[in-house]
Amino acid sequence: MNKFTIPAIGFAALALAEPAFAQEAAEAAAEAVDPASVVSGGTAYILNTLLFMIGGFLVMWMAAGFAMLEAGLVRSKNVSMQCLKNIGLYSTAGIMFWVTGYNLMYTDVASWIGTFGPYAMQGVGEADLDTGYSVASDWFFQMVFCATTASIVSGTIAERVKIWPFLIFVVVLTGFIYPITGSWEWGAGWLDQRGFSDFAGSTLVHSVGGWAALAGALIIGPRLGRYADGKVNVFPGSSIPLATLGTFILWLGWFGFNGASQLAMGTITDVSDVSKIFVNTNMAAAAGVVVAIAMTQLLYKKIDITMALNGALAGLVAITAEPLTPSVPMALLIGGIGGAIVVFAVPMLDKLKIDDVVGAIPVHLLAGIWGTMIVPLTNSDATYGVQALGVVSIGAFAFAASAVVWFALKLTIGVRPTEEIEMGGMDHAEVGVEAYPEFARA
Amino acid sequence: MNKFTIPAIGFAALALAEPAFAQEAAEAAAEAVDPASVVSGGTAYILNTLLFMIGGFLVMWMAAGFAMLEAGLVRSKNVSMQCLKNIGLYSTAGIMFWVTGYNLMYTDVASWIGTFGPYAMQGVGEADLDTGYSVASDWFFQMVFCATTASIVSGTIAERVKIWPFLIFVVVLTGFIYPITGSWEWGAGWLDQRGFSDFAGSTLVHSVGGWAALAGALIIGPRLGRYADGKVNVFPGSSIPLATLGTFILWLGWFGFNGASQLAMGTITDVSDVSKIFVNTNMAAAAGVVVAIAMTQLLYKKIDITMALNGALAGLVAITAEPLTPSVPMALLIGGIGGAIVVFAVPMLDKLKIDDVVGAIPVHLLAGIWGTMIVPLTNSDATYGVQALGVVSIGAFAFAASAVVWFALKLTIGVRPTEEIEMGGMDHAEVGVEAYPEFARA
Amino acid sequence: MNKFTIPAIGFAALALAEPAFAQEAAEAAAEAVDPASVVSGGTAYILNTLLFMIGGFLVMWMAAGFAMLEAGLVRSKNVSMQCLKNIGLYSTAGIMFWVTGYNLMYTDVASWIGTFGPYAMQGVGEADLDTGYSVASDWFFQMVFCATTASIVSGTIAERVKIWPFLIFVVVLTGFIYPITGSWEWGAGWLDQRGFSDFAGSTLVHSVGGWAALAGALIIGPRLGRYADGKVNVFPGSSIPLATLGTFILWLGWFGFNGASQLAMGTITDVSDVSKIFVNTNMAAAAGVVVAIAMTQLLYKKIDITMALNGALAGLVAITAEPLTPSVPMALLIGGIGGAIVVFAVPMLDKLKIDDVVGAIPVHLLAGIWGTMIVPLTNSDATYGVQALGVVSIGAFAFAASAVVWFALKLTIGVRPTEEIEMGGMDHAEVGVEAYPEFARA
Amino acid sequence: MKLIIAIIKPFKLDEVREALSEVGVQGMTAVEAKGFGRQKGQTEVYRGAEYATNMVPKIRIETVVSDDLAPRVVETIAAAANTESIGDGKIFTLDVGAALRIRTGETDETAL
Amino acid sequence: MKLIIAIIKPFKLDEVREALSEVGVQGMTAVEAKGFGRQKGQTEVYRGAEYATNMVPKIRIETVVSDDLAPRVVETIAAAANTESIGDGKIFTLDVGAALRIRTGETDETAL
Amino acid sequence: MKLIIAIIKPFKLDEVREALSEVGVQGMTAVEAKGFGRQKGQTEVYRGAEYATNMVPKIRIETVVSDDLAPRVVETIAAAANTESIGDGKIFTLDVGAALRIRTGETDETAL
Ligand SMILES: Nc1ncnc2c1ncn2[C@@H]1O[C@H](COP(=O)(O)OP(=O)(O)O)[C@@H](O)[C@H]1O
Ligand SMILES: Nc1ncnc2c1ncn2[C@@H]1O[C@H](COP(=O)(O)OP(=O)(O)O)[C@@H](O)[C@H]1O
Ligand SMILES: Nc1ncnc2c1ncn2[C@@H]1O[C@H](COP(=O)(O)OP(=O)(O)O)[C@@H](O)[C@H]1O
Repeated sequence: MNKFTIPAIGFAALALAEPAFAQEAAEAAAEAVDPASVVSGGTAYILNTLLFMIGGFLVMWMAAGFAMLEAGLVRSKNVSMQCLKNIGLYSTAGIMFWVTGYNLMYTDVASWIGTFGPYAMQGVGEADLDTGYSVASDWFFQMVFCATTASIVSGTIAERVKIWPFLIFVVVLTGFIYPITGSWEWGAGWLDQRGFSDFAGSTLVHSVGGWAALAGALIIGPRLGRYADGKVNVFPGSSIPLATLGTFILWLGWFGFNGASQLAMGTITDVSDVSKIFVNTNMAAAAGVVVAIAMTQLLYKKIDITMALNGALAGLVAITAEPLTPSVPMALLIGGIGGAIVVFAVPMLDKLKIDDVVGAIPVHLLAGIWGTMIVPLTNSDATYGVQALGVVSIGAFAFAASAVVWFALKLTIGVRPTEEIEMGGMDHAEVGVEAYPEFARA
Repeated sequence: MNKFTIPAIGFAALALAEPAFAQEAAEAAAEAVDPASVVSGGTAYILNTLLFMIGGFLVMWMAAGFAMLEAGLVRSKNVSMQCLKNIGLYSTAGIMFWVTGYNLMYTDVASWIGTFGPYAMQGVGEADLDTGYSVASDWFFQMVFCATTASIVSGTIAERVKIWPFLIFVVVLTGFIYPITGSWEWGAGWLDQRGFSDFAGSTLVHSVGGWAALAGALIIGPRLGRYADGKVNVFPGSSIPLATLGTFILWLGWFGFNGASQLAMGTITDVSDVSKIFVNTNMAAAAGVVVAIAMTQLLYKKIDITMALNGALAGLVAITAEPLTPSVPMALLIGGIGGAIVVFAVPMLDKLKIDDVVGAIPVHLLAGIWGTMIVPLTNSDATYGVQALGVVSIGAFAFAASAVVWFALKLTIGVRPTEEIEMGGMDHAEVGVEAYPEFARA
Repeated sequence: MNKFTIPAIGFAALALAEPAFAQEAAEAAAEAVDPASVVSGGTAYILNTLLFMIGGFLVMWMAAGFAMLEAGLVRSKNVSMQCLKNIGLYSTAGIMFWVTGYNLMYTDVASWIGTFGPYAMQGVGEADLDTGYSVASDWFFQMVFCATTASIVSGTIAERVKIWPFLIFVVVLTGFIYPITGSWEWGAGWLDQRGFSDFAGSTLVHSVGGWAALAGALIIGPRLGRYADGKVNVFPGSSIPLATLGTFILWLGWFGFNGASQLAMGTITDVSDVSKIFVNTNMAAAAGVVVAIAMTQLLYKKIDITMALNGALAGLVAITAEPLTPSVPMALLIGGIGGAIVVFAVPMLDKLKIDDVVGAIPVHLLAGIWGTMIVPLTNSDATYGVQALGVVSIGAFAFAASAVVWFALKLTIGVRPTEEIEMGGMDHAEVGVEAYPEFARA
Repeated sequence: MKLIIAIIKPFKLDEVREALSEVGVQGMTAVEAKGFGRQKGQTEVYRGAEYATNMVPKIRIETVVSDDLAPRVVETIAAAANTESIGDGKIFTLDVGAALRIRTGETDETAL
Repeated sequence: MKLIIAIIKPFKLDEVREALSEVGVQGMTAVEAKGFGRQKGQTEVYRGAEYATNMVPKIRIETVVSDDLAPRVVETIAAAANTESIGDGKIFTLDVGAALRIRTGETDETAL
Repeated sequence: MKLIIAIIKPFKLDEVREALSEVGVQGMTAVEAKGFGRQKGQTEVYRGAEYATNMVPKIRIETVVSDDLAPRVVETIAAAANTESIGDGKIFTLDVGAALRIRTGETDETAL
């Protein structure tokens, strides 16, 4: 032990003493690998990589969270389909992010787009010391973020989209749309150069998913009979405990989502900041729940559990743009307002006849915008102007690109099943396997 | 940062080379002063913090475990409510532990209580080197323990308590009752000074939750018709697979609960002890299951899965007071007797007309007492007398304080819904959302 | 790499630069603990142990995955029983692996078997520096692998085996059969000396479980009415969302299963390889899903979600024999063919009147053989001949030994319930607790 | 013989069943049902949207009894199922031409 | 009084219920059912094995009405439930001897 | 026409359905039910407390057939549903006044 040379970590520690933003990771880590201290560099490399791996498997787990949340909120005649879409989209996203996604997003990004082609994964025993972490671990971590974006879409447009057009949309979203907007910021593209700040992706991940979902909802239209003869017809979800389980899974996964977005834990400062991010993330979610509970009680005299679940997620999405700099009261405020957004926006969407089965638009799009716009309140490196620029530019591209794809699908292979099939449920027509074959429907 | 005196942590490394008990953590880390090495100190700091974060998210996950276990063991007409209570209590606990909990439990504890007021969370890039870990990670880890205590209560008094009185109780439990008794031991208060030993909280967490649940069960009374005309009426749980899932989630979370209670992994000794804790924790749970299976077979000629699930949890609670020092056979014994306690205590409670919906009193209170009292068998630092003192004093306070709150709620806003509402189910009356709206009831 | 100065790490890095097999861990790690660098040695020890603990709890979580997958794929009248079997087998495996398993598999393995008797777990504060990791963490990690083998069996022979014969079989499988075949390879026995290569256990874990399941299926026979009057009668699973959840849990756990089988993360090389393993593991599963989706669409015009779920697992099993050396395209190929195997093999088994309730034989046995046989394609250290030798020798022993046990059980206490009990469901007869007592069956 | 169909509130099933056994009814069959009548179901709010649950959960029981027992049975059900609140339900009586016990082949009254 | 039993397609329940209210039917009871008739159910494939779902989900509704209202009711249901596609279902009419409203003790027509 | 109501053991449904098709029954409707009769249900233990499951799961099938076919149908069901063990169930026959096929408007015998 005593053989050990002091400067190394102290130095690395200082090097990362300021919050590291995605695009800074490379440089930051590079500094960390101070030639003066290979060992500490080695340890830092290992710990940074470990952070990506732990964060990565936690975010991967969120795919199960979306699956359960959605399986619980759709009607039982579409539950098998929803499960199929979720495991299908996660698989598709993983492949597409390798085929084109990662390079478009991160490799030699020329201001607004990276390089085309599959990612050359590291070989056995290879380690790129300049990065300060294993590139494979980074790839894995970025891939699960990409998959999250696709998961968001499946919920909004559930119960009325055929499997193939859905999967094709996922191919384009995860292989092109998400990586392109991602490159603008995390790929160190033009938005990053303007100083846009989105720590873990309120805009880059959640809003992009939300915009894609909104475009889909508008172009595909509501479920049959949802807004029949002027009134909103309610289609209650088939299993509240599954929806609750899904929400808890997502909450758990979010510690990886936000925490590992610190991108390094090889210094005292970094690991301390990751801890702080855990706290703020949890606080924002808690506030989202409490606000949603209080508001539904006041507005409707009953507490709608599905709103409380959405409230947790809205709080999480809201804090995602900046989970590090807020104090605890600020985190509560940011998350709480996220919860309020859900309670107001869900019925509002119904008024607009936008049929969002699981509330993904309020949760991911609206709370994502809120979270991104409020960053400057706690992080002086960000400005409202640039935040707005990011929200608008990314939103415009994500929405437009998604709309084009949905339209193309609508005009070609068609997106919706026949009315009869939709009435009978997609499980029957496309999966051939009922979700609960033995249970009588009341 | 600049105050960073190298010596500090390296010594912590050595200081923590002996098994660290909860209450010792502070001093241990404090003593830490070896003019030897920073880097190992830095690495130790990172690893200790990482342990808290991993342990923390695993214990957070237990909130989902309680939610699923309880959702599976209540009748379907109360499942949405149970889900709501569980996400509500976890959120409330997180906020209250910041508002008052942490400081009452850990800050300048004057023998039986700490300081009043919100906890000042660490700022960006801040790191308190004297502790040897990030205080935010410690706060997070302690918070999820606090939430666990509240989760225990919701199960026992399920199906007959309105949402608001329940949440108010949770506010008091997590903001005051749990932190106060906690301060006596983990806050280095009077019990700790007497040498009480409760490694991960068989008494401080599980029994306290169990006492609060028992007070509630007695004051609130059983569910309508549960003990009608002299005989015990059975209300079978609505979903065994959900109850099973919840139990597996809790089992998984317990590796964080007990393992990370080692409070350090920055030395070879600490990490080795954490590993040993994993093994003993798993062994105790396994023994609890096997004993419950064998006993229900012998007593009832059938194997009641719900008893097997409770058996696993009882084994886990029993080993929690001392998961490190027992040998494997001892761990099996401690956990196995935990399982036996459940099989005997569950029907006993029915005889006493104490209606414990999920068996939380046998599992958390009784097995918690058993685990605490048996510590001296494997840990010579503990004495039966002091263990008894701790069990009794903490039990007395937790029970009395809880009883006061339940009474106050009963006399003011009232705790139970009307008979008609209870018959019809809380989901209908207070949540407004059925858990399984589409499924016919047989 | 070679630029890498500090001897200690560099040395370890090289030592583990090639895929590490169980038996090599000791030496490898020993080298890692180069006296020239206590610190890096200490840190490496901690990180290696941490890898085992994280991997261990992730694989433990797979027990819940199997429980949910199976609970979802059996009929509701047997769901409680399936839950009971799964928590019972995990508990039994944990105890038996201590009683005899670990020593038979790893202690002084004399070519084809180790030493008999319980494992002497490390004491408090003990650490064996020669291994380079805490032996308790290794024990825990190996134990959950053993339990996985038993989980595989429960699925195939579900709905028609009494609880006690099943648990007795698990005792023999986890206490003797699995450890003995395991000793041949991971215990550094004769197969290892021949150069057999099975990184994380496609053969040692999955095929062995599959062989045990096949022996059971053949000797026990199909469920009543499954193949009545010449045609295959379909018994759809009771809950697709539970089956989906189970699959996602298994997928998550597999990162621990394959990743931690690198057995070390104390060097830059090791941790980088673990990252690469994460990527390949995910890719193989994704390919398995996509292939199963495409094939069922083509063959049956509908996409059978249960095949997609099996496809994911088959992809995971296939890559398990060698998750490190394949390039991404190779991982996709290996996993994709795994998915194809499932789609073809499931109906094939029906033709052979082999009743495999959850598809464990195609997934674990056949995909396991495929994965093992294809290792030489990406890993030049392996040869097709020796791979075949391993597959056949281990298969022969596992199948024969399992068959003997099943026969013995059949002739003594009997394995199946009466026809009437089987018709009425095992929950009723042996558990006494219905899984969904409130829900009407359609 | 008469077929007596009664629609009752779900939580009344046990009481009705016990009451019927006491007056000597040998068997009955119950089915989960939903109904509407005077009692119209309530309006709920789900995710901010109001909706009416038009039909209320009920249990539909039917029992075939001998002509002479029929009146007693109707009274008994009426007494046991009555909560004096809306939605208590209805009892209908129909003629049954023949009855058969599958197990034994016994017919009519002896089959009940 | 007549007992009118109708087997209809599940998604037609609301329309039928509303139509019945309009013609003055005071109450009805619905039950989840499965049936077969001309419409035979389809063959599905589960894990590679074909199987026929012989019975199709239906809703069975019953309502007791006065003799004079009965024809209207039958027409109304027939009109509301008709989709001109196979599986639309059947309507059966039976005589009812007596009716009783549990809550009030009112009998026959007044009980409906 | 006759309405034939049969309460049978759940696992006998398929056999009964096939048997009925063979004797020319064109359609039938089945409902999930619970019943009690001679077969009383068993006592279970849940978490250490004994309880009686008073009612046993059954399937209630009904089919309307022409008067002349009715006896065959009753025999057929009785034969197919018989397990010679308690709980096999009952078959009841009632008169049907009218029948209508919703899709076509065909009535009575032609509607079956
Ligand atoms: N004419 C009817 N035909 C069939 N079922 C009816 C009829 N009227 C009422 N019911 C059933 O009886 C239940 C209770 O009737 P309702 O009128 O609501 O209460 P009450 O009988 O106390 O006035 C209804 O929900 C419905 O299931
Ligand atoms: N004779 C019958 N007795 C009882 N129910 C019948 C009878 N015939 C048909 N049904 C019910 O009506 C439903 C529709 O009948 P079906 O013959 O399939 O369509 P359609 O009436 O349009 O020809 C069947 O699924 C069954 O539930
Ligand atoms: N009088 C009755 N009215 C209506 N249903 C009856 C009657 N008697 C029996 N059942 C139904 O038939 C089922 C079987 O009758 P049970 O007496 O148990 O067997 P068994 O007919 O072999 O004596 C009962 O569970 C119940 O559903």
